[in-house]
Amino acid sequence: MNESLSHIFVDALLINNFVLCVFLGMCSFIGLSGKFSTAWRMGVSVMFVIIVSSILSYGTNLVLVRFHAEYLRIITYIVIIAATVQLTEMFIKKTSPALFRAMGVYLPLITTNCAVLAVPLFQTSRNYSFVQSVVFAIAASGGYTIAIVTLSLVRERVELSDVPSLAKGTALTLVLAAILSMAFMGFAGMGNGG
Amino acid sequence: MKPVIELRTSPHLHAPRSVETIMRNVVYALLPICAYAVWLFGASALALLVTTTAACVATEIFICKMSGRESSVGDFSVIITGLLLGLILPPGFPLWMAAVGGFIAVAPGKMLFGGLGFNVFNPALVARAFLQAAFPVAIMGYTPALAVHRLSEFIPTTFAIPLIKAAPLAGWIEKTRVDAFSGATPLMLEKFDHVHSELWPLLIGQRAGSSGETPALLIFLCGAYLILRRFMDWRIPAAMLTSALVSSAAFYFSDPSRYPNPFFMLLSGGMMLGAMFMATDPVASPVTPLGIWIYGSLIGLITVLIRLKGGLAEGVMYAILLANAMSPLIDNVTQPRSYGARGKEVA
Amino acid sequence: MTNSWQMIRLLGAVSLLCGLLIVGTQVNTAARIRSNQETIMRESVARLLPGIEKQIVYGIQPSGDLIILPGIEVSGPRFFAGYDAAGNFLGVVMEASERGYADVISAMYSYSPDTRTITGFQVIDMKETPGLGNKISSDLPFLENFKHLDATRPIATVKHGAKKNPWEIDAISGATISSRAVGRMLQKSVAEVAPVIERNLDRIKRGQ
Amino acid sequence: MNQDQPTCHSASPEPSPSETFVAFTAGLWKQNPVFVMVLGMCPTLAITNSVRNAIAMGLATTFVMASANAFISMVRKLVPKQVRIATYISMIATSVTIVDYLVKAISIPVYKALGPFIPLIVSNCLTLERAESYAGKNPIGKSILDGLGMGLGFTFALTCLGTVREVLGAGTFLGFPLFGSNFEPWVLFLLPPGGFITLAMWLLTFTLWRERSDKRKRAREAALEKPVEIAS
Amino acid sequence: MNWLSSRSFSQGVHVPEFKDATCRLPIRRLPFAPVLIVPLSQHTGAPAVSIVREGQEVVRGEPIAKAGGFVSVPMHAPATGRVERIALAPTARGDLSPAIFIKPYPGASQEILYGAPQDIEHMTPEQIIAAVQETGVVGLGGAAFPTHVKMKLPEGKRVDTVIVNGCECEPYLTTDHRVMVEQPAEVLAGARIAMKAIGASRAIVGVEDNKPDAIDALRKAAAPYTNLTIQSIAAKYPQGAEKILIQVLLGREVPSGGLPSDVGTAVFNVATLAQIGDLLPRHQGLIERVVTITGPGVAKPGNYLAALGTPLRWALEKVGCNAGVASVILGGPMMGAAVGSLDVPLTKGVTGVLVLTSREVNGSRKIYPCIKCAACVEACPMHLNPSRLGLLARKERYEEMENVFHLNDCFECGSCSYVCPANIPLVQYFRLAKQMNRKRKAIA
Ligand SMILES: Cc1cc2nc3c(=O)[nH]c(=O)nc-3n(C[C@H](O)[C@H](O)[C@H](O)COP(=O)(O)O)c2cc1C
Ligand SMILES: Cc1cc2nc3c(=O)[nH]c(=O)nc-3n(C[C@H](O)[C@H](O)[C@H](O)COP(=O)(O)O)c2cc1C
Ligand SMILES: Cc1cc2nc3c(=O)[nH]c(=O)nc-3n(C[C@H](O)[C@H](O)[C@H](O)COP(=O)(O)O)c2cc1C
Ligand SMILES: Cc1cc2nc3c(=O)[nH]c(=O)nc-3n(C[C@H](O)[C@H](O)[C@H](O)CO)c2cc1C
Ligand code: SF4
Ligand code: SF4
Ligand code: SF4
Ligand code: SF4
Ligand code: FES
Repeated sequence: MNESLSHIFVDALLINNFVLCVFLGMCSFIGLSGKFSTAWRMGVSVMFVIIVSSILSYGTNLVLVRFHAEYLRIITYIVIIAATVQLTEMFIKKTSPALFRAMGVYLPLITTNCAVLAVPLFQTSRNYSFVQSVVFAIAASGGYTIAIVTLSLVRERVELSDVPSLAKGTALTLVLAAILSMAFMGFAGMGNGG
Repeated sequence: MKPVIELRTSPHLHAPRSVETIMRNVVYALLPICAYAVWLFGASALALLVTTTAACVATEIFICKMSGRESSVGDFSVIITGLLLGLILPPGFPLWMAAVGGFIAVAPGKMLFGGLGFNVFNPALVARAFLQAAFPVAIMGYTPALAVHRLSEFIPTTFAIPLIKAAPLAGWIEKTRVDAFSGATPLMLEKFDHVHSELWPLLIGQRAGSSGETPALLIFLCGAYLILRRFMDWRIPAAMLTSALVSSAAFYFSDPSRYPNPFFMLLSGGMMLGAMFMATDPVASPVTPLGIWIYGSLIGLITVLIRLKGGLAEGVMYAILLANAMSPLIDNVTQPRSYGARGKEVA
Repeated sequence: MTNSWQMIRLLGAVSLLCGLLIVGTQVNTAARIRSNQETIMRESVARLLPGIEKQIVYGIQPSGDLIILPGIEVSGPRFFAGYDAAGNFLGVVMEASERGYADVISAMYSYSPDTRTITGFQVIDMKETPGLGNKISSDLPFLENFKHLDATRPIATVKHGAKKNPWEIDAISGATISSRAVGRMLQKSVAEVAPVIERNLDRIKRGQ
Repeated sequence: MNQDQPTCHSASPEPSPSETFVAFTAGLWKQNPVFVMVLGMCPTLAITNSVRNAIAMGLATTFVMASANAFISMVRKLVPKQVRIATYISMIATSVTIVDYLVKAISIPVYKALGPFIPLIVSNCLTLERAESYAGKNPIGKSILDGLGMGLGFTFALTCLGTVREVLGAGTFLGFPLFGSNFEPWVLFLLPPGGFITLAMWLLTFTLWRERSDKRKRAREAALEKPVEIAS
Repeated sequence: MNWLSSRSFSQGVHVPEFKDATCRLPIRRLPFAPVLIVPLSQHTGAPAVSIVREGQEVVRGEPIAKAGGFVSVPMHAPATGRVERIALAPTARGDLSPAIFIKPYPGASQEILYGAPQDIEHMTPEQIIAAVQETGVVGLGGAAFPTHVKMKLPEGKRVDTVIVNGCECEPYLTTDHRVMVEQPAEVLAGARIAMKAIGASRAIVGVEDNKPDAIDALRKAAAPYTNLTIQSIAAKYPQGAEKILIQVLLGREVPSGGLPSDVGTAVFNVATLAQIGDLLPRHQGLIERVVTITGPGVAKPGNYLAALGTPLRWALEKVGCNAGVASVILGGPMMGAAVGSLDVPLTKGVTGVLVLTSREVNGSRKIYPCIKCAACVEACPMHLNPSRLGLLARKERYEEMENVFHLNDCFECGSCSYVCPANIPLVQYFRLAKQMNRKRKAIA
């Protein structure tokens, strides 16, 4: 498909939001959305890693296709992601210890975040061009960030309420996610209606 | 003289208004709309309103009892939820589904968070979003206003048997002898068939739509009552309607042949009911002065985007729910600068 | 130093092992996968062109010329021509896709160049809402539209119950958007491919 | 992996060597990956709108976990600490690639239904978690059993979700209509919010159930303690 | 209503005033009580140190205690009589503190014999400040902060404008109103003394526009002086809070945690200045003050000049209390504290006594959860977010209240509690929170 860039962007950001509509990166979405400060750091880290690894995977895929070694895709993509995470961690540690203290714990978690691996897989299977891939990576990771940050703030507000003890915990978070996901259904069909 | 002295802390004066007063007045303001809805859509609308309200109240009583709390029905807020839920469903909506909606509104929509004041999302809209996703066909079964037998006969879908598909509406609509009714609301006609509607019927509610969303003028007046008595924040409807008007005018003037008249946008669908009674739910809206303006404008803008660019004909509900979700964020970034604060801001 | 050397050796060994396993699997399953895919395609085509015994995959080159493709793995602009046991030309099957309500809908449809009508339609892939949009693959009255859909005029989707002309599609009520998407995809695809077929009709009928 | 990560869903104490059986059953129930450890959420929510897909996804994951655990357990003594994660990930990715091809070879429709979620087993936190905390420390036999147990527990949970969603959302079970053609399906359950809601309901049910059984256990213990007190 | 010319501020609340009962009644003197109780700590700062013995005879106006340090003031005998004992007496806060009990002689002339004229024109600012301390005057606006301390500017600070606070925005109270009407010359004299002590070049008297007679009286008295301005401002609660008044009159904002002197101003209550203007030229001490005694429970409401130390019970008996008294409040209804005992004395900081009957007090209001109606946010003059502060307080997140939501800028004006439809005791929460934070810091 020759999708327009704006359509790719809106689609990955809102209509098919990675978290709320496609169910990617759920563990961190549920596990790390308790606090706003954690959530936005996770969001930023994920955005960074997704964009970098999307670019690297795009290049790698060209090589794999050239040598007809598509069967190595999964393994190379995960290695790229793990390496990106590792290098980012080392880089931040060297350049800004303060930032490392703030972000350090989140970085290793990104390797096992499905959303990160999904971006290169999707861009390959949809035959996106380089620019399309980058736009897709920005939008998809932005959608992840929007979702986790919104949920974290909603959860912080719910912290101040008198939630019955039985409902506290993951179940409540899931109900909030369900309502958010129902609200995101309003974006369905955006850009190709009427 | 040996007075019994009571030790209380300041302030010893209190403004006369209480939560109960506010909520009771909102119920009063909704009653004319309910009555008009029954006149427009008949016995089915009445049955619908009774069912949603009863389901909401029953759920609240049940949950209060289960959790050993004092019943909170006396604060009237659950009655608002019930009436509004009835008003935003199509008049012939199957009653069993409406009852499910009432349960959803109050159980997960409100009591799960701790009851009045603690819910993040508008309970009535949570229920409607649930129903729309669960029963998308039934919730699009609209019937015409002022159908002939409306007061003596129920719309057949009203008494659909639980869990069983409702019978199609076409036969009944033919019987009502309303000319050329296609089973679509003005917004659907505009969006899917590019049929424009007159503004006057929209103003007085003689059109298809959810049972209580159609009489824009009456809704405006009832809202104005609440605004004048200061039971409701005027800034939210003001911001929402202005931003909807401005953004749809921008579309309209970019291509008048393709996009509807901006005033059509204000008067059609649930815009007026949403602006006056649902976006204004204080519980789910921000508290900061700037935040309230942002919140209202955001709802107007998203509504217009969904209506004109999205896959659905109507977007008020989703717009309000999305803005509800954003309201903690809006609140946090618009904390007023406190008197004497030196540039240091709330994180 | 020896330590990292050991590590590299180990990683090398691991990679070799992994590589061997993967390549082994790939080699062993490749044929199976290809035949699976072919079966699916063939079944789809057969459903659209009953009585088909033989099919040829034509690729359309940028110049507008046709070439015969070796198999179904080669993607790009193409169509299938079907013949019965006696080698008589039955019609062509084309692919089309378009954004629907939730995501892209892709479908195949059969087209008869002689009568210039669409004679069948089948959804291959979609994410439309179950119970609403996904009826485009199963709703019998809707599929009835495509038994004889006039393609000489622009194909148009009309509201449910409003079909008056043979080139109109009667939409599914409650799923107008998905129905429209089907109309649009057929219109676009016919407009693109039908002229090419027309030009080469003789050659296709001969099966070359 | 970092030991002090915020969501370290680490498992309860390791089963003792004599109880090999426990390695298998733990994952099925007591340490159920979905209901207890809340791991592997993405496929749990995404691939459960039909029972068939849920089972297929569960089995694919089971295969990956068992084989990855086997590889890892084999090489665990050889791998130095620095490259442990890298080795584990490569081995998991290998298993996943194999499954990817196998599913494609078995059935294209199933492969399509599972979408990108088969390759994504690589980054499923459940897989790596078991690799690190179990297979990296235990002999091969037990590791395979653990992988199988966890995988089947995962399959069980997915099936639970899939059943609710398919029955309510489509009125069918494994494709067989249950209520006749007049049933009004609750489409919501097939849509994304339905995934969240169904999982929330299951978790609430489990919490209730566990609370009840805890209470009963405490009551039983209290009942047992009394005679002891009397005796002393 | 010339709302165009009237200045005011953006938030705050309009509270019913209830001032009609007393605002037109002239100040009357309350007779001496059989025993006057003079606490040694009637002000903010170190307690005074007694310089009399039990049994000693004192003359009205005689110093009976000396200042306990710089932030402290001396006490003077409110009546001629005998020191009965020096012992603990109940205070309005509910605890006990040392006080001098004086039994006035019933037959004494009660003339003030102490003091000698002094020529203020020729005194240096330092001398004036010392003299102000000797008068024992503290802030009569309610805070009872020693006035001479305010006049002594910290190194490097300069004050250009003295603000005279004649707002009296609290409902019921009319003390300052009557002082302005009856003693405008003393108020202005005090203002000029304050200007001289501080080195300010002008003074502005801010009076709310619900006291037109006070404005007239002051304008008339101020006619000869070019550097004294009388500014009428639109009535609104809590305009009298000094930070708000500074903002209204000068457009300056006192930084959080700062003092008025940080923005070149100093604020004095009209009654404070009236006392200085009256006492300083005669070098006498503060022995009485005007107190509004009012409320639905009072038979003869009015403004009474009461000797400091008059027990509350006696004062109430003199003005007559209706049956059904339910609550007695020292100060106004918005900020004043209910007292637990009628044996507490009237002190320098008491602006009014408000007696409420069970009708006002009972029908105690049901507390609902916060419905986020934003009424409190609209009301808070300090632009805080009482709604959020209240929610945080319920969850005992006191530190966050202070660090993120500016708890310490709250001056407990009560506007938020007043408007809250859910009847949440917000101010009470905030007091508790501040207390807990102080305790936590003290431990750390
Ligand atoms: C949850 C939900 C899912 C929907 N899914 C589809 C869909 O898959 N396809 C479609 O055409 N319309 C879908 N719609 C409805 C459309 O938005 C639109 O209202 C409908 O196409 C109008 O059709 P009608 O004019 O025939 O009633 C959905 C609506 C909702 C609320
Ligand atoms: C510890 C402390 C020190 C103060 N120091 C000064 C000062 O140096 N100069 C001054 O003008 N006011 C000073 N003040 C007085 C305050 O500015 C303010 O007038 C006093 O707290 C009473 O104000 P209120 O009645 O509005 O609460 C001080 C107050 C306190 C509590
Ligand atoms: C909420 C609030 C309201 C106040 N209202 C008045 C008032 O109406 N009149 C007044 O003189 N002081 C009022 N004050 C006290 C002033 O802030 C300030 O302390 C006083 O004017 C200083 O003068 P003083 O030290 O001479 O009393 C109020 C304080 C607060 C916190
Ligand atoms: C102006 C106003 C509007 C309201 N709108 C709604 C509404 O749209 N939906 C609803 O469930 N409750 C509404 N309520 C009632 C109440 O706030 C609601 O039940 C709370 O969300 C429950 O915590 C409204 C109340 C007021 C005062
Ligand atoms: S490691 Fe990451 S993906 Fe795994 S459970 Fe924790 S947050 Fe979820
Ligand atoms: S592998 Fe599992 S147990 Fe170990 S640190 Fe990571 S999440 Fe915790
Ligand atoms: S009491 Fe504090 S928070 Fe409440 S209005 Fe007054 S200053 Fe604001
Ligand atoms: S006034 Fe009361 S109910 Fe309203 S927002 Fe403030 S605290 Fe909440
Ligand atoms: S399964 Fe854990 S992030 Fe997707």
